[in-house]
Amino acid sequence: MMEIERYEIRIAGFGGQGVVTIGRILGVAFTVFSGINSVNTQSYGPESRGGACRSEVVLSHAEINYPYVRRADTLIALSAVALDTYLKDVKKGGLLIIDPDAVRVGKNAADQRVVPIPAAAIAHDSGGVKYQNIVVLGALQCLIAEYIEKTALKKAIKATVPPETFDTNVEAFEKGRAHAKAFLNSKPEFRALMDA
Amino acid sequence: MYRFNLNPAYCKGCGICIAACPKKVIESTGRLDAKGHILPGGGDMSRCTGCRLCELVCPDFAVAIVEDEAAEEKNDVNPD
Amino acid sequence: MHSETSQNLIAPGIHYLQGAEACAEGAMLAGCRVYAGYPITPATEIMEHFARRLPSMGGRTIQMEDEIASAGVLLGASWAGAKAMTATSSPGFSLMQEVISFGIMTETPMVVVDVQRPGPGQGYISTSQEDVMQARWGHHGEGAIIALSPASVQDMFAMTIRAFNLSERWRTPVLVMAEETVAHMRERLVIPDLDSIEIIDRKTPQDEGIAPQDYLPYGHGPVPPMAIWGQGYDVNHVSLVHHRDGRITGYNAETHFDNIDRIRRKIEDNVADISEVEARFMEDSRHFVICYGAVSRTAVEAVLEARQVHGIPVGYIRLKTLWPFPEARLRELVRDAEKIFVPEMNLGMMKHPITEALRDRCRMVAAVPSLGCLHTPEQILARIQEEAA
Amino acid sequence: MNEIGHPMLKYLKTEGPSGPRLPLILCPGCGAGQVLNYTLHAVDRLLAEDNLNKEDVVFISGVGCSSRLTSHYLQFDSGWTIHGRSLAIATGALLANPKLRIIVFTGDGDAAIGGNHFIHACRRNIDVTIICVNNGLYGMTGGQVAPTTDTGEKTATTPFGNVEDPFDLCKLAETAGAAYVARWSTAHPRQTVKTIIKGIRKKGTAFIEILSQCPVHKKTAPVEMFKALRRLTARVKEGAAVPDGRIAVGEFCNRDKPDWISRYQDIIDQENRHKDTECTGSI
Repeated sequence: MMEIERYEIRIAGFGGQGVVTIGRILGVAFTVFSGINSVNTQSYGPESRGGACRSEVVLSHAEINYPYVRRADTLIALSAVALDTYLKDVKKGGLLIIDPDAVRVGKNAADQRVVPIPAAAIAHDSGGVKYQNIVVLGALQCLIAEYIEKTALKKAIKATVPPETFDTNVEAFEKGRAHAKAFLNSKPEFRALMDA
Repeated sequence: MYRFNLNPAYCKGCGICIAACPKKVIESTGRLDAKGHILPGGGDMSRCTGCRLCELVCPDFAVAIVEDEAAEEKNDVNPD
Repeated sequence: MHSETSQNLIAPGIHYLQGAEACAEGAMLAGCRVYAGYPITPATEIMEHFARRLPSMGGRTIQMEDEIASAGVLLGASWAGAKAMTATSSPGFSLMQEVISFGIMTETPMVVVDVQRPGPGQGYISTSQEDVMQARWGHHGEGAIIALSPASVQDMFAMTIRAFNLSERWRTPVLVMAEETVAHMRERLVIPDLDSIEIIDRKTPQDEGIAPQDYLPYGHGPVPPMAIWGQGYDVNHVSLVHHRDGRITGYNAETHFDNIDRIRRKIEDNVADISEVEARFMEDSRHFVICYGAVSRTAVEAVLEARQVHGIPVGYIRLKTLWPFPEARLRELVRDAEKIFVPEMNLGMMKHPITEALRDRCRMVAAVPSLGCLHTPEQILARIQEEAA
Repeated sequence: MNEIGHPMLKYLKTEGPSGPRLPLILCPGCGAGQVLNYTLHAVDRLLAEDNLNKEDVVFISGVGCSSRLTSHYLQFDSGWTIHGRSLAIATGALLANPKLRIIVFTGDGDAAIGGNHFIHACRRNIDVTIICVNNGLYGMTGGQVAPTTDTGEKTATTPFGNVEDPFDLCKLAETAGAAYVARWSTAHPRQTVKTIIKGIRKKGTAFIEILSQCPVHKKTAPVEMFKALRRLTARVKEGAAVPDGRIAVGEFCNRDKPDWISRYQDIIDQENRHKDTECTGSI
């Protein structure tokens, strides 16, 4: 795995889209199952129950002092509001994962590498829309595979979700990965950018 | 025979024991003590039945009804 | 020590927990078996964790009708022999002051966690350090208080244990002045071998070989042994000024002074034992950042950048204990300085005792305020550059 | 001093290393002292007749004249605590040690500052015996209006008469869920002792209101007030109302219902049977 000085992931969407859950799963995957420090913070109170919802994971092999995102390496935007609010904080060349059914990007994201993952639609066809966050998580793992192995994420999913839903979660996770992989294969220039 | 024992250090002279006594045995001494209280005393204790209601109603744990064996013996010898 | 319920305590190893959860786990490990609370954002997660976990240790969690009652439960529980705690956030902390004052006077071991949010009034539900003065001066009357300031999930765990140990050792309420930041964040928590964690229990008259007829509830030394209800010591807990034997009549000025001065001095005379200060980058530093709590995380980044990128000789001092205030230790650390920066999530509160301690040792003490959110490293760095570059 | 004193002195600390603790701090003829006397008589009977350990008996009070009963002279474990908060503190003690048999002395002032705690203690049916000394005013602070003061009554803070209606504390306790509710007055000594015995034996919240006299602030001789309490009260009988203008005394409610500790014990037992690893909070 690549040495991480500091890597910042922000996930934003509506309350109920599982934004908080995937932040937590990422934290567990990195820290408990990959030995990489992480700090996970999240929105709370009324906003996390229906309004705009946000979750952050900061990663580093070193101690993490400042716990919040300063310039996001990755933004997962699952709502138009989320994109409007947080796009300005994404690094130039940063990764932007969106659900294209909910979020439109144009010139505003010209500096980012945009990966459209129709997570809700994919989830709808497998376990149900509530697994859209896990679809996104699978896609993210594929896109940042140099930082985190899929086995670590699967272990974190197992440790976090209700046992009876584990198989469905893994299915959603794999579908997300497959979709991201297909996207990368269809965009060789993107792949090259990732590798660089 | 019973004796009405009063602890003057605790008694505040409220008179509730006098009011409560069913046989009207306890009466006021009518004299002020050093703290300004008028203390109660046992009157005709031969009428006391030992019901101990005075002990029970006393707010200051100052009253005790004591079974007085000596007094009873004396009564036996000289009953009047 | 943990034999009865140790299988239910948190397991040694690496965990990934919220600060709130780490706090509750630390408390249970320290022996806390009674939790009482009233929901309030952003402290509620602590109570929810207790509610899930305490029954498996044979303990009890109760949601009371308000914060006064919640803190009140701690008094009764403590006197009946349990280690007990509550957690709240700032508005609730205001309500608890009555009980905290009472706890100081009756020398009752109890732990209160304040997950601070901004005020005054309802303020907001975000993060804050605006209760640090209320921690010391919020209760009516004299006395002293112990207040700890955690900066990480690991601290939330370890400092909660320490809070219980201090409260048992010194027979006094201990405050954990957390912030929303540390209570809500999730990060690595390393649990060592449980037997390696020191757990302190209060001294009882039985421990000291004192028989019930010889027992003075407020005597036998600066920290009186504490009789537990139900053990035949007929102890009366009283917050009216009292003699060492607990008698409340026969009031006089000498007794009053003896009573209250001992309660203050048992804490203030032991600052060196109680209050912890962390210092880094002290060599050849001309300026210092003095901070506490979550702000330390930002401050250390600012200090690193000031030193490494801008070549400004700034030292870093973190108050891990806010009260009793470690004045002597600060004066040891700062002999001669130019400028001192005090970043706080308030408009400058701990700046005051810091200034009082160091006014003859530096040219300036500057507040670096932030309200409702953690400073960014840039904010603190900008202030340092402005004054010290 | 006479060598044979009051029989309840065995439960009182008359002296301590720093000096004498009796007489009681209360004014002459105060009903609160009587209530302590009745309560100690009741406890005396329970210690003799029931399987009750003296070490387990704990007295708790708040602040006010009635709360002075739980002071340095009790030869029991006790806590003289915060105004209105005694029931919260009693709750804490039970949570720590459910074996304790807690008696809480309150006054009518506790129904104001501690009204909420009172309601919720009854609702939870915590296993305590609450003995409320109701003299219809605030005595300790000098005779101000209380939540139990009659409408129209003049007090130090209602110099033109009280414009508020008083609480019926027994109805409040019953509605809130207490297992046992009764009212007597200081002029009903034997009935009060019997009722306190019943209350302490009762599992759950027992609320016993005792109408009491404040001779000082009512500016009336103790004896007159003591006699009036007989005159002004009437015993409740099944199916019959008390005469107009009289205050009902007697037992209002006696029901069996699980207390807080019993219900919570089921959860503790269940959690220890399963040793549920799902919520060890490890991740």
